[in-house]
Amino acid sequence: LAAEKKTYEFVIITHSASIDFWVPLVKGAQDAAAMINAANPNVEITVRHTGPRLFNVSEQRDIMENVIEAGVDGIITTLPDPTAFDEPVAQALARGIPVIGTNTDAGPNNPRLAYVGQGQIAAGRALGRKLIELIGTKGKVGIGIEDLGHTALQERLQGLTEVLDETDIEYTVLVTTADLTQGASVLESYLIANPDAKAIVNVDANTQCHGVVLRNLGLKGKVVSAGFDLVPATLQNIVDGYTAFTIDQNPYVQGFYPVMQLYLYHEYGIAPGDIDSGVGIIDASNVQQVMELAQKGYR
Amino acid sequence: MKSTSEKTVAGGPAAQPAEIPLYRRILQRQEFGVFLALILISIFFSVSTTTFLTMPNMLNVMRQISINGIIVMAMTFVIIIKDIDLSIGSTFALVSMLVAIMFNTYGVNIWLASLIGLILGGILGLINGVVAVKGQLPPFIVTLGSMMIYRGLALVISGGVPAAVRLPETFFMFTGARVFGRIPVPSLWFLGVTLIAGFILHRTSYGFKVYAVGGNAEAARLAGIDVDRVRITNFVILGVVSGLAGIISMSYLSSVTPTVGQGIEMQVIAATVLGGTSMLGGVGTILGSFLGTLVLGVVRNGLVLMGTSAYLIDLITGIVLILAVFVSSYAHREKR
Amino acid sequence: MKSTSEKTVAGGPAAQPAEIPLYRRILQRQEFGVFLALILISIFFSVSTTTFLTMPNMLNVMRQISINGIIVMAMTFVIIIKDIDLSIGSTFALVSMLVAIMFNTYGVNIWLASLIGLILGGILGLINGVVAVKGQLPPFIVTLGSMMIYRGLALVISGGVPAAVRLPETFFMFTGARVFGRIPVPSLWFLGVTLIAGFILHRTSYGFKVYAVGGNAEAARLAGIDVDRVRITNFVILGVVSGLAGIISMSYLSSVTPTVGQGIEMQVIAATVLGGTSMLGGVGTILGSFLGTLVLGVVRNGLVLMGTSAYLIDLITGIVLILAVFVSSYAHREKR
Amino acid sequence: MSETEILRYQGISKRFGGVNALVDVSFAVNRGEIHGLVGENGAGKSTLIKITGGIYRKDAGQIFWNGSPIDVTSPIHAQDLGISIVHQEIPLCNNLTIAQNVFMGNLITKGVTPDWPAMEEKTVELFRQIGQKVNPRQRVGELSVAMRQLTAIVQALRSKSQLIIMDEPTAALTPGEVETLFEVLRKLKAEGTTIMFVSHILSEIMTITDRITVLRNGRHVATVNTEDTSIPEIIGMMVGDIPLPGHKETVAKRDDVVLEVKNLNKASLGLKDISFRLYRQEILGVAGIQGAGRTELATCLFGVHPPDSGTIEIEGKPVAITNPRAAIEVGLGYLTEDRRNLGMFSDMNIWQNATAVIIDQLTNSGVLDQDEIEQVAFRSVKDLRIRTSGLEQKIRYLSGGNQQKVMLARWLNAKPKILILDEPTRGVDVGAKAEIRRVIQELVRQGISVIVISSDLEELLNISDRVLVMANGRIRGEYLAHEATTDKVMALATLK
Ligand SMILES: Nc1ncnc2c1ncn2[C@@H]1O[C@H](COP(=O)(O)OP(=O)(O)OP(=O)(O)O)[C@@H](O)[C@H]1O
Ligand SMILES: Nc1ncnc2c1ncn2[C@@H]1O[C@H](COP(=O)(O)OP(=O)(O)OP(=O)(O)O)[C@@H](O)[C@H]1O
Ligand SMILES: [Mg+2]
Ligand SMILES: [Mg+2]
Repeated sequence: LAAEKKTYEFVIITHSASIDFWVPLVKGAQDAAAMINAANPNVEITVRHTGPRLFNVSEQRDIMENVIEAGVDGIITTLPDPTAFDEPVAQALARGIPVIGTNTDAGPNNPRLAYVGQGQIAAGRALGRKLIELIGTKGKVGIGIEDLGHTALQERLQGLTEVLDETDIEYTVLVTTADLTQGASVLESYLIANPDAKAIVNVDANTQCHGVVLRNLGLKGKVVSAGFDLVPATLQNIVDGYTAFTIDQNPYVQGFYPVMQLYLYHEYGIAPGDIDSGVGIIDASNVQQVMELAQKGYR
Repeated sequence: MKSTSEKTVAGGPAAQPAEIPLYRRILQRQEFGVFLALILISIFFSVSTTTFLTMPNMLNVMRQISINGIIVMAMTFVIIIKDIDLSIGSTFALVSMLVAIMFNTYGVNIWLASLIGLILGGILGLINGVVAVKGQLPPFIVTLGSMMIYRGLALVISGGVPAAVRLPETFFMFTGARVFGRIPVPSLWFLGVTLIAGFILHRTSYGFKVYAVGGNAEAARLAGIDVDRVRITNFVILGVVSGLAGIISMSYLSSVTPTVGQGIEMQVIAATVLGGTSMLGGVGTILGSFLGTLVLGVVRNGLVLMGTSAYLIDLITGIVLILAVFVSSYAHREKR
Repeated sequence: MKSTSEKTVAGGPAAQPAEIPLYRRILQRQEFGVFLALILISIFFSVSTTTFLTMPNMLNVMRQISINGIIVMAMTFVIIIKDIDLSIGSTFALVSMLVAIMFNTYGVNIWLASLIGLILGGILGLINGVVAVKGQLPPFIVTLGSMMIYRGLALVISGGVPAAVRLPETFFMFTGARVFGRIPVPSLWFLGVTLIAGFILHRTSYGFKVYAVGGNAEAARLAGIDVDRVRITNFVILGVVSGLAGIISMSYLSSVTPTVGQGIEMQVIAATVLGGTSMLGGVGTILGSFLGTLVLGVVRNGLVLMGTSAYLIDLITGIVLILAVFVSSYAHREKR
Repeated sequence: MSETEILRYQGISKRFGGVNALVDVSFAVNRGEIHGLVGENGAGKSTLIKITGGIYRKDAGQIFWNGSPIDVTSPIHAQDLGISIVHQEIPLCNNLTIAQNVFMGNLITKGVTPDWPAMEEKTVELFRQIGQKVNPRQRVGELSVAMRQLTAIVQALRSKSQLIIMDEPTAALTPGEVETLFEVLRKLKAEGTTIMFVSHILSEIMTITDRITVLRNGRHVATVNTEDTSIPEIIGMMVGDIPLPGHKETVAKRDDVVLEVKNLNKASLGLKDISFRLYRQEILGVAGIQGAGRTELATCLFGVHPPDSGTIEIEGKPVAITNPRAAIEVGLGYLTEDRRNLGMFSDMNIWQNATAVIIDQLTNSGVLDQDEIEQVAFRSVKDLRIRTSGLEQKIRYLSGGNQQKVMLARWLNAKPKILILDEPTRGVDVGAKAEIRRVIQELVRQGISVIVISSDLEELLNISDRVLVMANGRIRGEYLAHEATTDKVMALATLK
């Protein structure tokens, strides 16, 4: 006689649910659930994704509380504030709901069981080192950031500038906003004002507007473009030779492992542990392969 | 003009309402519509989820709406008078950032820091008011500008980095904690501010002047009301209250980011207008604003409880918002 | 109707100086203030940077303001009539997303897809208009709701994923490219839309009705003007134009994200109001809106050229915005 | 400076752009007198009053208040000095009740809380003094123009000022109300209050005032004792020549019914069982006291508030009029009595206001035909002698009477088959009244039929071929004009 099926409902909470970045993360989580469901006929895991549409700590906390109130079996959440999520995470754990941090981690006092993701500062450093390989240790660089004060982006910026500060590179931080049109305008203005600039970089998905900027100003091949995240336009820019490389933190992994960990925690009481999702660098050498995977939702 | 007879009857002031039965008085109230919308939405969520109508969830809702709700109360005054303030989210951030820095970095006593924060909120509101009113400039543009300025200041003083704040226990008790069987203190603040706002708007000469200026500023001026002063005072109150909300939020979250409060102006204005306050001036009540805040809070809460997809939440919220304002204004439409 | 002066004597003895000199006519124009602000800001940037006053930069500024500028023109109509539309950014996103998907996924001819996109824009505007006008609901709330709904739809149809769009060369030529010595095509669209809008607002009976309804809707109704129809038409025009801006932006950027155009409503409204259009209705010109758009664009461009710290840009933009509206309205202040 | 003078104007001048509204005006108002201020439309009366009230600043000159020079800086300042003003434009808060408006600047409070019952009681009492019963809790937005005017008057009476200035307070009132108002003014005078009074109805001026000041083109012409002068003499000082009352001849075709209304009812407006006919080229007067429902009848016919039941036939064909546009299409026109709220586009200029109804006809496929518009507007300005600095002048900068003429021009330009004029001569000066009368007769000769609603009963009887009398939302009877007298009409109008 087959035992009664155990059903688990896991919820992913991200801090800006409407952006495309989370697509592979959610896919990773769902794939993990499907694999487990297939492998173990006694369990049925469902995963869903929620969160504030735009970055908003207090709204994300409200949502987390609501999810806890709804009585789910596990929470996978980004923690984009050093302390704001300490209380609700503790509250969830007290209610027997395991919580795994993903993508963006909170301060050291947060009681989440584990964190799966990239160190943002490390990722920023990686961008900086790769950039120096391409442009040397002198010259001007424009750095775009969508939103000042956004924890993860601010940390990437910190890592990047730490590396650049060790060189003679002069950099300018530019706020591009999340709107592509405006982002392109700002970078264009920067390049016009600094015709000797060697590179433009973005610490976020706005990297995708670099192609337009360089094409527009006829600077293809003269100014290096680099940045973060895998979005179709950025990959296309790498293929077309506008953008040199982009850094990826393997969001698929950031969704996949937490689901596995929650499953193992529930079924076998195995305590989750931190996992580094790595720093993936995508450039002309591997872009084709990545594009194929991105098509399928893995990257 | 319902009937000519009603108009010409010399109404002894108390004579009229006494004859109208209670249920009709409720039906005729301007807030009935938004109340109806609230009831309908609540019934829907009670049926479609098991958790909506539980005490812990209700308390959660009250907590979640309290930060915005506190600001809604003061925004009601500002909108009745036909002004607008887009800078509230930035005031919220700047005040809480400043309090956090005073407390964290300079070791200022948290009560004193909070008091300074409230005064700062008032000054930020005063600047809005004086520039818009005395400069005779459109408040929309002025406060859009100050929204950027105040936010910029919050970024500058914080260096773009969030501040974690571990507050003394007593202060936390009075601002961020839960008391008596898990009642969240922020919701008590919200109720308190609501009652005070209701008293000021509906029971004092100041509230009367707000309605008069909102109805016809020129007439109010000719009748001897200091129009500029009332408008500026409104902005100051809104600034103080936004700062208060910021401090409570800081206490509750134990942290401040320089981006905190971004976009709340739209939610606050939406709640106010949904509650029946007209952007054309002269019309609105605190009870309506309270109910409008509740409607928005319940929708947000209920949709998450139902497990609605993140992509659909906004879509559905939008639909519900329009339906709610429809029910709300249709129930109180004058028939001719 | 330039020279009515000779014929005014009929009114009686209050005859005016027959010929007003040109420079006084310019000084008296409502747009003089914002023009002055533009000149002052431009002089400042010309002096403080070497790159501001160069042809490539000027062309860039024109390109950068063109997307918002196109929408500003239609927003002017909507604000003159005392309405507001917050959903333009979402319409922008939904239309361009739909066109991209039709073209990318379903292989629809890009011209046909764009036409369908414009029609969709019109329909989205029509929905706003009908719900707000026929439902007698506040446009602020209705379009706040539809802003969420349309954005939600853009998210749903895209699955949250951006689309890279490689457009056929001819289409790109007409929308995103640069022609004749690097003049960006979007800026030609902007100029074209400006001229058409100016013609409609200032030279046709439709424009006349917009002013009449904005000035006094009740009087307009009594004068036989179909108030509802004019208001709804305004929303439809704004929807079409927002869609057009979305398509041009898509073509220019070769990509669409579901989040594109977020927040442009504030910039568009700011440019309109800065240009002298009053949110109290009945007042505003296309020339003013054009200049208002330029002011905002020049400020954004110039601050980056100056290498202003990112932390200060918003702060300074806010200050400049307030100063600009001050200069703009002070230069044209009625003296009592 | 004499002890008897409460207020003295010395060399007051005021310019608006190119217009000299006041030039070197000097005269004095004596304590305890009722001082009439007269002059053509645009002569500068309201401007002088607004300067006194601190709304406008004078360009030159000096005002002496109780012998000392003052500079009134704001309405609050004026109030503090003891000057209260009933303005021509009746500024009230439509969202508030009558009592709230009356006590607006000066609430009676208990602690911080306004004492509404006390204020409502006082409001009822104040209205009783001017012979009106009111519900003090009624919102002002729901009131007729006449009731709004009375509210503004009560607001001024409340404050027990030394000087009360009234800018055309009677323009919206019916004769009975005017009479009660005058009784109140006489009583105030007996108590020592000084009153300055503006009116275009010179018989009122002759009845109520002690002295009269005449302004002309912004200049002071004379200040005379009322008993030493006469209406023709005042007119002479105002306009220079005395307009002849136009000779009236009836051209009405009594066998040709243009408009027939049968059993019309509209509960929400209080209209009950209205039936009447209008003949081609007839001038049909509608008389009644304030609140009789005349304006309601007009708005109902014009589709502003379509009737509940009853039929309307135009030239024998039944028509369904559901909105004003439909009314205009079947050949109706309606000049509102409430030009400020329902008539003017304040921020638009003369030509725009004068052509609003026919704007679609003044285009070439949608594009405005500026030449033709200019011609039409120019003709209006000339025919009605509208005093303006140009067709591009914003209407809100015209004097009250000239605004009224532009409103009239709008409907004359529309050339409807049937024109309903609600208080067409409200606020216009003697000369212009005659002019408007002439224009109406001219229209009728051209084949148009006219319904005139006017509270100036004498004028109504003079101008009309036939008069309907309304009371309480019903038609109580009708007279041919030559059979009617003021007394007969009033008897019907006040029938219970
Ligand atoms: N704010 C203003 N701007 C420009 N011109 C004005 C303004 N106010 C009044 N005027 C002009 O000043 C002149 C005097 O106007 P005023 O209103 O004082 O006349 P009035 O004697 O009260 O006329 P009426 O009997 O029609 O009310 C008119 O020519 C008018 O057009
Ligand atoms: N519900 C309402 N809201 C606003 N205004 C109203 C309303 N009902 C009627 N009015 C206005 O009130 C006026 C009618 O008032 P009233 O009952 O005194 O009519 P009337 O007999 O024409 O008065 P009069 O004899 O003084 O002209 C009109 O101007 C009409 O537009
Ligand atoms: Mg006047
Ligand atoms: Mg009337």
